[in-house]
Amino acid sequence: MKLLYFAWLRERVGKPEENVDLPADVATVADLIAWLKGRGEEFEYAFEAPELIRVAVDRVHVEHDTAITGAREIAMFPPMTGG
Amino acid sequence: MKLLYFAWLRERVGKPEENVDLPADVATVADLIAWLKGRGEEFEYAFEAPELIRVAVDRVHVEHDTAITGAREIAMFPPMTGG
Amino acid sequence: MPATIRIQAEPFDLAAESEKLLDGRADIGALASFTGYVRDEDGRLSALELEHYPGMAEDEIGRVAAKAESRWELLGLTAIHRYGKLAPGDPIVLVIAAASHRRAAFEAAEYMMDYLKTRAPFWKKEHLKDGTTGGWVEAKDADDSALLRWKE
Amino acid sequence: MPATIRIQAEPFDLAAESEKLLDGRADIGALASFTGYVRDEDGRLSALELEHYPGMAEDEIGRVAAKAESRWELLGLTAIHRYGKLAPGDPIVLVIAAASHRRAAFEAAEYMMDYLKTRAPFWKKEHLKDGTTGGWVEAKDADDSALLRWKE
Repeated sequence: MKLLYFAWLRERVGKPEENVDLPADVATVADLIAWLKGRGEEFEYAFEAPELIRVAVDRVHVEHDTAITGAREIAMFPPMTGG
Repeated sequence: MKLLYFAWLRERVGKPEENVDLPADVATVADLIAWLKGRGEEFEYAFEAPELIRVAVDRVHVEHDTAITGAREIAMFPPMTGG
Repeated sequence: MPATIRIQAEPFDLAAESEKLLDGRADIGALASFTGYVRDEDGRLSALELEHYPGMAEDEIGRVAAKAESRWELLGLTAIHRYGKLAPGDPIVLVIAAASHRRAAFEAAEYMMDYLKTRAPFWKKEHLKDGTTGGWVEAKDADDSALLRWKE
Repeated sequence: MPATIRIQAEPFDLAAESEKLLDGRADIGALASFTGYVRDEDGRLSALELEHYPGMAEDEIGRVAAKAESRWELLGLTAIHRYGKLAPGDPIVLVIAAASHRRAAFEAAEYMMDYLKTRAPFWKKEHLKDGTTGGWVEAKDADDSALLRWKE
């Protein structure tokens, strides 16, 4: 599964994207964030406030309780500040 | 005193402007309209529905109960349709 | 900055008027504009004739602009209204409002248009394609009720 | 008519984009536009860097545009958002809405901007004149609450 990070989340994680193999019990966005937090200091720092993190599954905004089964691309980022 | 007429009021009255000497008892816009109605058929027709007539005294919108004493220019017209 | 108010027969240039307001400034974050055009009324209309009260039109739009400027923190305001005989598709009226933030710019532009419609001394006469005069455009209740939004 | 949505590094041209929407039509009576610019933040800012999610930005703005088109009777809709490093005074975003009447044009343009601010995947990083990075611009509560206006 392809993961993308943007803005300060990208800076904290230290890379714009990566491919990961998720454990079978990672079923929702919230599960994914919890799993990512256990992958090292930079991830712990990046995801220290999960409620701030916005998520898009296959380029569509979703909530943290959304299932990610079958997703190809999951993007994580801070609240948008466009316009 | 200078009177100006616009749009269909001008067409009905048959002229864009005129100078008039008002009787002393014509004190308000409503008095003026009542006096004008007595000046002939075209004026009776033009002012047949006084509530439709908008009035500006010296280029400022006023209500029908506004005093016209000392006015130099009184313009009468239908509701505006600019923009 | 004083508002720019013009009553003219000639067309106006949205880009040029916007540039005049911006003028290299970097405190303007938002520019809202409105342009009104002559509609052909499903093909019926050949021309729209705009009559105005030359002595008063600019004054009255200036009064409306002053109210907008006292109500919102504007960094620029332009209102241009044309008169004369216009063809379908021709621009009639332009309003541009500049501000730091978008809400003030949008609201001021909409306020200007709502008041222009009902307070500026302009009247529209329709000329139809069949050669007849379609008569004077009647004021719309919707335009009067649009003003309610701005009453405090 | 499908909405025009573009994500680009280059500047945009308000006059040219307006002309494209008008395209000689005489059913359009109202064109509302909004342009957002980089503010210099009282002289502190040297540049604003706009990061975006290339795969999603156009899709998401397209979804917002589709909602606007289903809500108002529009005769044209354009939204252009820039990315990259922009200087104070540079234009960032353009929205144009065309309709028969002014209310639909104004509301659709304002709706587009409110949703662009909070839904389009763009992030702003400040670069300051003193050579430091001012950090990422934080999302504003005011932008979230602006959306309440559009809830039915």
